[in-house]
Amino acid sequence: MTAELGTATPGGYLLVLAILLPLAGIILSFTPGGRNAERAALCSTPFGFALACAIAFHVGQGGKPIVYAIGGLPPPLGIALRADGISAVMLIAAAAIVTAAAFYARTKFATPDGIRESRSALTFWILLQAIWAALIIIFVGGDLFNLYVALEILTFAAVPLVCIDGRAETLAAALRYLLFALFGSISYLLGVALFYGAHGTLDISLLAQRVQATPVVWTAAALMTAGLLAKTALFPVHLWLPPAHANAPAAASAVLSGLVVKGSFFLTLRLWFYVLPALPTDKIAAVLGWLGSAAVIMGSIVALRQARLKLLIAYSTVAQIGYLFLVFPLAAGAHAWSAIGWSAGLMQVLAHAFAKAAMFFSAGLLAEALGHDQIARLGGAARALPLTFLSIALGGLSLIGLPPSGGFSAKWLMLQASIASGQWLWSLPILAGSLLAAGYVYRILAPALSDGEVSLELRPKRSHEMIALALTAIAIALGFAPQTFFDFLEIGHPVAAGPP
Amino acid sequence: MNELLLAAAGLILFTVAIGLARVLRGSEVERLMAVQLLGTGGIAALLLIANATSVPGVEDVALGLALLAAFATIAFVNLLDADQGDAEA
Amino acid sequence: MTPSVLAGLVGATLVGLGLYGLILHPHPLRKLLAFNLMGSGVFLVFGIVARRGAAAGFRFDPVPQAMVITGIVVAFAASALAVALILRLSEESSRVTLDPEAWTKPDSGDAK
Amino acid sequence: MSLLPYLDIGLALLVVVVAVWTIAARDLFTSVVGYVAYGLLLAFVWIRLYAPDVALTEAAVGGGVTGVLLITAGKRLGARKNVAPEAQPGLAFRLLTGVLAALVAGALGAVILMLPDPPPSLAPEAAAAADGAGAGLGNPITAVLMSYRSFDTMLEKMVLILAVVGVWSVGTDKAWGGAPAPFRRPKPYAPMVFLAQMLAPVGVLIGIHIFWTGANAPGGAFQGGALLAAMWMVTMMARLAEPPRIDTQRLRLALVAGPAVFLIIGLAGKVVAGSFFAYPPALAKPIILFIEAFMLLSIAAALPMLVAGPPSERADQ
Amino acid sequence: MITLLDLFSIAAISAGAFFFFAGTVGLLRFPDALTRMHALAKADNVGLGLVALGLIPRAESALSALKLIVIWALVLLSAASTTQLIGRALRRGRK
Repeated sequence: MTAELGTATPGGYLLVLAILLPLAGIILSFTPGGRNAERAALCSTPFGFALACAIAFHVGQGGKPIVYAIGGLPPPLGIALRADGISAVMLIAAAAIVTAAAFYARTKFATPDGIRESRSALTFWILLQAIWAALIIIFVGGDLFNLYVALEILTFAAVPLVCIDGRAETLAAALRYLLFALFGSISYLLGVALFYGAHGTLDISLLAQRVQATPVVWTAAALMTAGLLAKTALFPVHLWLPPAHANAPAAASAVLSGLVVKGSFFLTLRLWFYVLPALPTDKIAAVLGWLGSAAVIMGSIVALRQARLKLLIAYSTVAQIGYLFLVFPLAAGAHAWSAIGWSAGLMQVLAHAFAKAAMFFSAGLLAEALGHDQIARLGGAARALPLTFLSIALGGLSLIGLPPSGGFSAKWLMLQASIASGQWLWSLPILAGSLLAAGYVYRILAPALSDGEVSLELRPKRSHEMIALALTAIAIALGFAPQTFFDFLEIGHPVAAGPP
Repeated sequence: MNELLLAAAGLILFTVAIGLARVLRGSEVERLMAVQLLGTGGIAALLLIANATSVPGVEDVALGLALLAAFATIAFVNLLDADQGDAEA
Repeated sequence: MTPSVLAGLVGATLVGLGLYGLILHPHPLRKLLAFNLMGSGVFLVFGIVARRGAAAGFRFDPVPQAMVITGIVVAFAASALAVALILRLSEESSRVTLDPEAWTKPDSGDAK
Repeated sequence: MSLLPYLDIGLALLVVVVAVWTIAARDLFTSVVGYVAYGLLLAFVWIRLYAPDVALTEAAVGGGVTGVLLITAGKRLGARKNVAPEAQPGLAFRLLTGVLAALVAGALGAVILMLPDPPPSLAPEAAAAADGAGAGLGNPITAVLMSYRSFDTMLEKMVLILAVVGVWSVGTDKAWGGAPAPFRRPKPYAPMVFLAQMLAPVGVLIGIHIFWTGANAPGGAFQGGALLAAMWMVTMMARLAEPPRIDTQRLRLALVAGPAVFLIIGLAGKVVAGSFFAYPPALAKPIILFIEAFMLLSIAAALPMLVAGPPSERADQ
Repeated sequence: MITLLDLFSIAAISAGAFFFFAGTVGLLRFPDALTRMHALAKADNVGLGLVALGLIPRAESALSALKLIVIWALVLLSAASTTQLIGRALRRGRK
């Protein structure tokens, strides 16, 4: 057992470096302040991207997870970091989106001339790096309590970003978000306490060997799941998300919607597929699947009725999060179809992250160019801002699930898994969600493509439009992912390795 | 001997609890008195219980409590003065 | 009833009370207090886990206790952030309310 | 026949009653005072659980610093008459919430009674590692915080920095760079100044003592730092000191000192001891004390800044 | 086997507990806030002082004994100052 846990595998040190890089960036941003914050963030993001790629390379080459025991102390006493296939992919996605957000935000959050330091600039750059650091820990953390601290860093970084413009409305949205997130963390922490009380360790792989289906474990898992769902904004605890994500500045919204909610979803996956694979989870998986289906339908319907573009996109996030939870019934167990369901879930995470980030970037450009984001007044905007609308359209394509796109792959694989597993009922919300998504994407594009005159207050920078377009290009390109990519996602996935 | 310490601690806690119930029903200022009362009685009971059950380092806990006993009151009185001193805040 | 069982039951009660207040109280500061109550209940659960784990010459298991100390710091930081938000909200607006409906004005279409 | 169980039951009842009071109280300020009293009581419970380290933390943070934070907030919000009376939730909703809360509490209580016997524990591992990674620290909790789980501790200090940034960011653009509003506006009042002058030096001494003994006895950087923070707050409340401007280098350095030193030594561990966040066994104890000294400084700076709130536009500095 | 020191401890602690009791009786019976404050400020602090005194012979080291005295001194100091502050606040509130 100890041999397998080890203290470090080749490349393991990269995990620590990947975490310490943004942390050092925060310290170097905060201490001298002013423009240094921007510099630190812009310098560290490309390095972080390179580190993420290096980690993925090591994982792919070894074909097994890479591990690092901090301080040379293996669990249970010490804390281990572990990167498997999904961690590596998520690390790259996070680095890419954070880098994109950093370069996108350069003009909006530049420190104005003549001032040494401005509130919104310093806050934005520090918190952006903090979100990134927290996500890295969440993706590679191997210890449930360490992951709790990472979740809290995520909360503390995300909440002030929501109210960075200081209007009462955004303050209320931030406060509501904070209270939901705090409830989520404390509920998670209670589960952690019970796990420790029952099994004397919080290390994920040690727990996986020790857990049995006792009432204590079930209660702990239920509490942790409830907390994580509140943070992921799964229906019916989604109410905090739309105002928070719609009111944040576009660069922050993209990170919040594309990545932050995926952090807590990722931990839900870790909990059920990595800590508790030994448990009979059919019923729980069905409940999560039902909640996800309800989120798909409700989120899409409410999105159809929004007057503001950013709110529409935010409600679309609620719906797309719903899809993620279909992974629980579709990838449960060790059947032939579980691998398809698993691939589908991860594909949905990635496709939505890129598409949604691009859509928020574009919505931000649009709002700046037009001075508003009322959908009813978008008439003729597509002709004035062709590139921006191309991003929105292509992103929408992926959200609907039309080929070729990552969204299509995800939904197609989900349908396959639901048919193959005989759970064809799950294909209904998948199809209905696609139809409804087509409806709300049409609602944006139809007025924009129609005739009309818009007056541009400001022409968006070409570079900003290209950033958004690049992210949509990735979302589309995911639709062409080869089989090796899906094999890579299986690295370290315990169900695949487990007994049938 | 230990039983006696515990009995004393129990008596003190009991009387403090009774006092607490009385003062907590009063005005805002009186409620703060209640916190102070809890602090003093609490420190005494803490020292007694810890001595009887031999928990190490309790003097330091009591020191911390004693240092901070006045904090709530000071914060409150500060705001009171601020309210009446100048109109805002 | 051993002290750790008793403390565990107190912890469970506190979690329930906190949850009740967190859901029910409309005022954000009351919600924050309820959250803190819930948090202390969770810490007590850690406390009994530590107390039960007495072994090898220790009267407690040091690992959960250390986690509680970390948790108390984080909970305090959260309270400070929440209080700052609540106070600023009360300065900016006549309504200290979290009701999402209260903020959806039909004319607030101008995005930042 | 011992009195102790009865005392425990009495204490438990007291804690629960004060907690119910906090939740059920009609007005905001009453509830806040209830919570402060509750924070004091918790310190006892921790003593009864043989957790003096936690009791010390709870006393310093729960009773002291949080008390000032919440009482200030409660009083200010109470003074603002604009806190519109919210619609109280309906009876059905209240009942439903009550049932939900009772179910959660009941399930949790039942599960706690079901925890396995003999209980799992890392105490033996911690004892075995006490001389190696534990660096001969007599206080196992300090060993856990600073050695076995040092990564958590460093991240927790980053949380404090982020919280400070978050609290500052809630202020206005115009005020940025300035100092937070002073804890007290008019002229100081003699008894308070006297108290601060007497309390502060003794408190600083006690804080440093608790930090220093933390290696071998209950205490440590966090508890000591929290006491130092409280002493800084008391001098500010008596207006013997003013809150510093948030753009001063000294304040920023003090805030990051702990995590920065921790991070650098953690990196150096790779070279010196072969692993990130490892210490060479011979030097572990002095290194840990060195890191803790900077953490003490950071905590003593961070907690008062969190309580002081965002920078203020007021021109009275 | 009860030694002389134990007797001293018992006497002091019992007296201390009695003072706490007396303070609470005062709290319940006195008519207004200012007089109730007397009960708090005087009786309880004497009570704590006696308890601390009683525990000194049982202290493990000289440092512990010193700490007990410091605890008492700190509480006295806080009580003396805060009762002043509270008293002032009460007087103002009555005006």
